[in-house]
This record gives sequence, C-alpha cells and structure tokens, in this order.
Amino acid sequence: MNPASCGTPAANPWLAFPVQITGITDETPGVSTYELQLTDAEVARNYRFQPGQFNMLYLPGVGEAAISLSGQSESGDRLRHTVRLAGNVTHSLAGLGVGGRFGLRGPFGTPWPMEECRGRDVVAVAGGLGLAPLRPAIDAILNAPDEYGQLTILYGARTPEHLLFEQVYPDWRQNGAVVNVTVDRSLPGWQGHVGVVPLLVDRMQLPDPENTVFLICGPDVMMKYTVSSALNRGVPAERIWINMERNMNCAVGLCGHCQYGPEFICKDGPVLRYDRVQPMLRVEDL
Amino acid sequence: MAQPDVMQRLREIPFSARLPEKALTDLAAIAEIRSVPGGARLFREGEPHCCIYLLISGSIVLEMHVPGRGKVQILTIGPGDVLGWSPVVSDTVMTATATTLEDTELIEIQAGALLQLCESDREVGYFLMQQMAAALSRRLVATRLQLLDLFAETTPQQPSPL
Amino acid sequence: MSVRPRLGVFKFASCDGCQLSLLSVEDELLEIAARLEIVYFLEASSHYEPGPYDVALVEGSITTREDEQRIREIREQTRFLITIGACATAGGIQALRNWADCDEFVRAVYPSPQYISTLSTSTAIADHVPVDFELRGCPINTRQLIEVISSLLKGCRPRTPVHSVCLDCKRRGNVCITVAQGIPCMGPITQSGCGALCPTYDRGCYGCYGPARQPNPQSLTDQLVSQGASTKELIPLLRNFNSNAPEFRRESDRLEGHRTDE
Amino acid sequence: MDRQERFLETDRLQTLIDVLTDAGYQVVGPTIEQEAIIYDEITSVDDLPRGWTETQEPGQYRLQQRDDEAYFGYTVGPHSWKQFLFPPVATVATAERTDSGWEMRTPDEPPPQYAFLGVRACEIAAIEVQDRTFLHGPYVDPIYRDRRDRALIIAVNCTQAASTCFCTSMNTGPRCRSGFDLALTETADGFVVEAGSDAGGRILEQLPTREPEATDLTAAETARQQAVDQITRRMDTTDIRNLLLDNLQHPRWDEVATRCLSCTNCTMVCPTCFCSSVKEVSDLKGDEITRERQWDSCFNFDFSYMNGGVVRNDIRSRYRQWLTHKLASWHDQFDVSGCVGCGRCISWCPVGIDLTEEVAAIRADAHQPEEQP
Repeated sequence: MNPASCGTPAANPWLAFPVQITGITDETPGVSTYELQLTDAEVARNYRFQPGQFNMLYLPGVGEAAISLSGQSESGDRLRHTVRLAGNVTHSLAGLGVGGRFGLRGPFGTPWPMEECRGRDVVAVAGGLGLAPLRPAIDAILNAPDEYGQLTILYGARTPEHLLFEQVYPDWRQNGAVVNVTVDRSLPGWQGHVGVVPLLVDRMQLPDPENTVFLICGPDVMMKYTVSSALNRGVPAERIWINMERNMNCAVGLCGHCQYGPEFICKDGPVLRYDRVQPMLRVEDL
Repeated sequence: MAQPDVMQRLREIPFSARLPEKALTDLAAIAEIRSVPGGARLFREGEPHCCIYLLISGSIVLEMHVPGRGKVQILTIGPGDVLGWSPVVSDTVMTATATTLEDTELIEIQAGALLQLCESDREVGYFLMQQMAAALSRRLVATRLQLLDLFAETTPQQPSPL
Repeated sequence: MSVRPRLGVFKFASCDGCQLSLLSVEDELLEIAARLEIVYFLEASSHYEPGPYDVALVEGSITTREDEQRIREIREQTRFLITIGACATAGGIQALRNWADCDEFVRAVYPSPQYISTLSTSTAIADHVPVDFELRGCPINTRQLIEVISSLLKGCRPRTPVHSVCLDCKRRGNVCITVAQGIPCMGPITQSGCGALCPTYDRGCYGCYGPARQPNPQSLTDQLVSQGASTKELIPLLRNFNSNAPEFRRESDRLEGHRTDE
Repeated sequence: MDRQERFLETDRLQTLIDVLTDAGYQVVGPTIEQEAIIYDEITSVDDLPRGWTETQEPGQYRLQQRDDEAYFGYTVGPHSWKQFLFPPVATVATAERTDSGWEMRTPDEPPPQYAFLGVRACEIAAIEVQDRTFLHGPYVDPIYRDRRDRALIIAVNCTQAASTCFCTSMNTGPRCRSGFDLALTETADGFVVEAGSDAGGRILEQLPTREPEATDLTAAETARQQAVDQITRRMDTTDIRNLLLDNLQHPRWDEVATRCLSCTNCTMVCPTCFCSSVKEVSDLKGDEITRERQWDSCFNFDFSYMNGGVVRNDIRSRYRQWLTHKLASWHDQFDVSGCVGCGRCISWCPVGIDLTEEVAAIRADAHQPEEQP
C-alpha cells in the first residue's frame, strides 16, 4: 500500500509505521512524554493530526495501546505521547529508551471541536493524565489568541507530585490563560488548592455560560460530576465535550471492543459531545 | 440596621440569592462583611465557634490534625462556598481549622441569631436549612470523589524483567 | 554473557505430567535453557542448586504437613512463582479426598497405614502462599507455558485467556455436541486452554482447565437436569480434575444438597 | 422486477458445481459433519446433505432423514458464511526484526475465490449487514473486502422453516429478493434458477437448463410458500430500539443473567456478530511476529477490559450489551438491525435462551420514559 495515505481511511488500517524514540521527558511518577519520529520520510511528510486524536503504539510481540497525542515538536515533525506506566505495552515502551524503534498506527478518533471554540470562551477541565489529550487544544488556542475568547484551564491531580506539565503553567498564564490547579490529596508544603476538580467549575468566573465551550478529559466519574457542575452554571449540554476512554483494540470501529451504547469510542470518539452520551452516563456497566 | 452592601452581596451568593426580600433583610441584619488578610485563622478544630461564613472572594484552607502527620489539608474553600456550619447544625465544636490563604472577603453571620431567625420565621428557616442541606450535599459528593481517589494507579504491579 | 535468570521446577502431589510438558517442548526447551538457567528440575537432572530462584514453576497440590512447610520455603526464595496444572491450581484429582474419609482410604490402600502421615485435604498452592500466576490445565498446554515464560523474559505480565471452551470450539468450526447430540459438556463453564480438544472428537469437555471467568454452573446443570440427567451423573462432571476449584466445588455441593458456603 | 427464470433438472445439479469449479471458484456448500449440516468445501453433489433435514428447538438441533431426496431440504445450521468472509483466525499484519528496527507489513496474497452454494435469504441479509460494518464505514477491512469482492452467491430459497426461524419478523426472508448472483428454488423435479447479477447470468448460460413449465413455476411457488407458512416464531420490532435503550435497568436483565452462561455461543453462531481481538503470535526470540485477528465476543469477561478493570463485570451487563447492540444500537451504528431472524442464537444456546422471548418479556413490562420537557 501507499504510505502516503497513512492515517486516511483508504489505507490498510492494520499497517503500522515504524517510529523511533528521539526523546523522553519524565513528567510525574510513572508518567513520561515520548517524542517520536516517523522514520519513513514520506509517511512523516503526510502525517497530520488534530488535537484530541490518538495513535495506536505498537510494540511488536507485546501488543498495542491507544495513546492520545499530547503535542508535537516545535519543528512539527516529531509526535509527542504522554504515557503512564500501566500494562505490558507501556512498560515495554519504557524499556526501550531513546533510539528505540517500534510501530505506530494513526491518527485515529475525533478531535476536540476547535471550530466550535472559535470566538468563544473555552474551559479545559482535566483530571490526572487527562491533561495530555487536552494539551494540543490548549496550544492551538494559545497560539491563535485572537481567534478565541478567554481560555480557562482547570486541572485536578492526585497529589502535588502528580501535576502534569507543571513547568508550562507559567507560560500558559503569560499567554493569557487562567490556570487553576487543585489536588485530591495535599502534601506538606503545598500552598495551592485542595479538593476535587468539579469544585473549581462551581467557583470559576463564567461571564457568558451560554457561549462557553467546555472540553473535559479525565476518568468517567470525574467527567460526570464536572459536566453536572458546568450544567449547573448554565452551560448548554451541546457546548460540553468529553473525551472518553474504552478498550480500543482495532481503533477503526471494526472490532467492537470500545462500544459505549451506540458509540464506537475509537471512531465516533474519543471526543464526544455531551448530549450524545448523556443518557448512557446514568447507566452503570454499559 | 444592616449595611446596604450586605444585601447586595447576599444577593450575589448562591446560598442566599433566591431568598425573598423580607428574609434577605432579616438575614442581612445579622450578617456583616469582613475583610480578612491572608494567613488569618478564622477558627480552630476542637473549639466552639459562634459564626458561619459565606465567602465572597479569596480562599480559605480547612485542615485537620492527625497525630504523627500534623496538619492535613482537607479542602480549599472558595467564593460562593458556605463555611463553618458546625454551630448551626450541631452544638458541638468545629471539625477543622480554617485559615485564609490570601486576602479574603466574607460575610459573617452569627449562628445563634441565625437559628433564632429560623425559629421565629419557619418559612425563612425552611429555606435557609434547605440551602444548608444542599451545600452539605455538594460537599459530601466532593468528599466522596476525593475518597474514590480517581487518579490512583489501579493496575497491578508489573513483573520486573528477568 | 550476562547472568541468566534462575528457574526452578518443583513438584508436590501430582502425576508429573505438567513437568513432562516442559520437557516435551523440545525445540523451545533449548531456547529456554539458553535464556534461563535451570537450577532445580529433578525430573530432568539430578543436579540441583539451592535458591534463590527468579522463576519457580510449581506442580502439584499440598497434601502433607511437609508440603505446607516446603512451599513456604520455596516462596521465600522465589521472585515469580507460577503454579502449573490442575493439582497446583485447584488441588487436582486427589482433592476428591476432601469429600471422603481420608483415614479410611489410607487403611484400605496401605498394608501398614501407620507409616502414612497425610493431611485430610488436597489443596491448591494459592491456598498456602501467594502465587504470582496460575497456569491451568490437566495437563498444562505447552504453548501457554512457553508464552508465560517468554512474557516474563520480556518483563511482561503473562496473560492467558479466561473465556470458555465454547469460543475455541467455534473458532475451530466445531458443531456444538451438546446441542446437536445431547452430549453433556463442561465447555460452557470451563476455561479455554486445550483448544477444545475433546469436543472436536465428539466427547464432552471434562473441565480440565477449571472454571472459566465468571461461570454459571448452576444454569448448565439445571439445563442438563431438564434434559434428563440425574444429579448423580452431574456431580462427577464437576468433581473431576478441578473438583476443588471454588465455582465447581460450590455447584457440586449444591447438587449434593449440603451447601458448604465459605 | 421480472427476472428470467430457467429450469435445471435435479440430475444436472453437478454441472453447476463443475461450471463454478472451472470458472476458478472454490465451491463451499452444505454438507453433513458432526451430526449437523455445516458449510464446507464441496466438489460433488454427493457432498450435499441429500435427503436430510433437521429439527430445531431452543438449545437443540437434531438431524433427521427426509422422506424425499431433496438436496436443500433443511434450514440454517451452526455455520454461517461469516467464517469464510470474516475468518475466525486471520493474519492482519506481520513484523520482522531487522538490523535497523522493524519491518512491518500487511499480507497481500490473494484470498480464495469462493462460490457459496445454498445461501438463504436471511444469510444474504446477514452478509449485507456485515458489509455495512466492514465495507461501508469510514474504514474498510481489507480481509473482508478481498474475500467479499470475489465471492459468488448462489442462493437457495427456503422451502421449509425451523421452529427457531423468524425472518419474516425481521423482513429478511424467506424469499431471496436480491443480493445473489444466482438463486435456486428446489422442486421435486429440479431447480427453478434465476440470475441476480451479470456474473450469475454468465454462469446460468453455461448450465444445461431449459425453459420452465408452468407447473415448475407453480411447484416452486408452493414450495416457497410452505416456508412462509411454517414460520411461527415472531418478534415484535415496533420501536424496538427505544424499547431496549429505555429499559437498560429492567429487572429482566437480572433474570436472564441467572440462565445465561456467558459462553459466547450465540455470538459465534450469529452471522452478523463481528467482534474480534488481535493477538500477538511470536517466536520465543521475539523476532518474527504475526498479528492474528481472532473472533472474540462481548460475552467474554475481559472483552471490555480497560486500564484498571473491566467495564462489564457481570453476566447481566454482558447479555444486555449483546442484545441491545444487536437489536437497538445497531440501528444507530449501521442504520439496520443487527438481527436477521435466522434463529441460530436460539438453537445453539446450550441453555436455550430465546431472544424473542427476552424482548417480549421486556416489552410486556416496559418502563415508559418520561416526556422530556
């Protein structure tokens, strides 16, 4: 098949492209950001992704894991994935080190609704590692400040040690974003906010809720209560977008694993408009 | 006579925003706006206290003392929140220590007077207690979410490579 | 050459069949021996070394006081302990003694019963010490054993399927022998691993790999009863190589009418 | 629609198999194995289940001798054509370690060119349902596509029905209306044959057929009507999507969970179920890897595994997932029901769970959603 069609539906969706690790940044305990270079020049030239999309990282002999893109290098030719050590794939990845080679399929899935955000205030709410899939959207907004309204970033982590991308918050603030951070559990010396992230939504400045877009990413329960806080503040359901996680196996809607009611999270999601999944969020074990 | 500003502030806080005019006036009569600098202690865990607060701006940290661990931060209170309900819902002592984290503006209401107001006007009392229950319920849900420890590692230990 | 991880293979009450599976992998055995140092494997070599062990494969069930002590010693010296086979994971066929009078067996079998010292039960290794991974089967599937060892060499968590035998049957294109021929089959409640060997040859599944994950034994026995099977026939289906696996044990006890809730 | 109909005498049926073989097709058709009529490669009419039929009940299938010599006098069995178009095990990709990393490929050898002989109306419907999954979404499955593009469908109209059949409720049969290359209706003397495509027409031209007599056509019509008359099972599909999705907390799910074995049989025999998993098959060195796609099932415990645990952690939620997917959310996903009414899941459930009965039980005691303001 033609590598030029990588990531497009026309391609054989099972073909993985070779990548090499060009950099590893340790973020928080068990979480690192990998910078990857597509080694086939033509594939690299044609590869495009949108904020919120994910790749399947493929470690031959071990398996695949769906990992959201957390950004790209300034030069644009290197992809970033922020990965938490969880299962076999992520542990094997961690064992490779800079220079390590493996495979990648993608990009897959629906992006954050950047068009919808245009001209409106945007609130990005993240929990835990959920900040990683939001980062490309945050970067996109801060890179084009005239096109968007006020950006507010509300972020909750487990402890102060687990705050992801802490070193860039000052830049975000400098570029005009309001950044409010909270932790579930404090540690000695922590001067910041303690409490779960939906509380930040309850208290935030929300001058024009009707025209504010919420982008939410985190565990299901965290998103559910964040949504309910946003709705309480008068944000319309159709302006709230969540990023869901399910078992992604094929990533192209053919294997059935990631179904959530009528949605295939891999191709109809992971970014879904809240009113689409609202009835399902009430049902357990769906 | 209440400061006119208190009326205005009470109208802006969700807790009291929808009170009927008469109740608002009654409440304002026992309320006072206070500005507290950062680092001030509003009340201490284990002590009785006379007031309940509605936060206008700023932030306050609630801490509990755990032997061996010292003071543990439980929750940060922000604008719009109700703080220090112990004297209203029970006659015992405060369950946490409250310290302002920055310059903070709040409405202070005398608990005894508030209870009296509720007692004398059951309709206003019902409304206020309903608001109190709603605030407590939100706090309880938030505490449960904290308990769930949603961002904890949930995967079993990986075997170390042989 | 770097130091190879040390492998020990240990036997408790069992028929040695699972250890034999390791010996019979032939091609891969050389590869395994190249990557792991086999320091304790009495079935294969009389040379043995004391611990510690990086990996222990433990076959057999606990049936004596000495066993109880020895498994604790092995556990203390082992990083990753894998139990192999129905004996080690569920007590084996010898767990049938758990429903009988063991002393009577001893008197009936041995001319000098006074020399025999045994526990009245046969139990799984995991009932005595923490186990890192259980490889089921009577005997184990060598393919699965290779996969487990190769996972560990890669630093991966071993994973074996926990679904029913039925799935393997259908992947092979087998016709369901229960539905088409009325043959009682443990397949729907038994864990995959053998590749649906018996049903492929028109025999009902014996349940060698123990209960599948979240099985529903009562519904299966209810169905077999409604098709004319007697409890007397059904109990031996459940009390076989994996009689003491909790889900099978509970159902056979229920059928017998004296439920022994844990 | 008026298609040209021809007549093939019973004793000339072998010529059909021969013409197909000569045209390069691997002929797959019904044959008896393991006490059932299954689909397998055939080379001769002697492989066909001539003179055999079967009876089916929930949880039961038995072969039976017919009192005539019909070749196709049975209904659908444990197999479906799914296993040829969407094979139970297939290689989706390979990876080979090289000096500079990994060489990753997808297989490119041409798949077999099948002629399916004896495809029933519900089965054509099932293939069309799977077409929507594997061919008509944003991504195309290359394995299915390559097989499907080359396959020839020789349909056979049902002339009888099993007790488990309910194609009339699902509007998929029993008569084959489209989606075939050739369609046969078997009568006592032979087969009324019609072509449904150019490819079918070309095959038909090569067969020693004759013009059908009026009696042949009447006999064929009577035979087809017999199948319609024998269908007794019904499923009320009125507003079924909302019925099920509005009743996700119905007590019936708990009840069916006490009977369901979660054994995966229904999903395996279902001609539209498409779930799969990819398994890494590797040599011990880990240098040569095959990525094998295998049939999987939403009834498997770890099917919904996510980091940290499974989502559907009991039989109730797994049965509910299957049934609501099949009969409700399939409509959202593919604009069609996932059920074609073939009844396989009823017959081949080891404990005889009948989805039509489950739907009826939920309908009988359905929760009515409140009106949204």
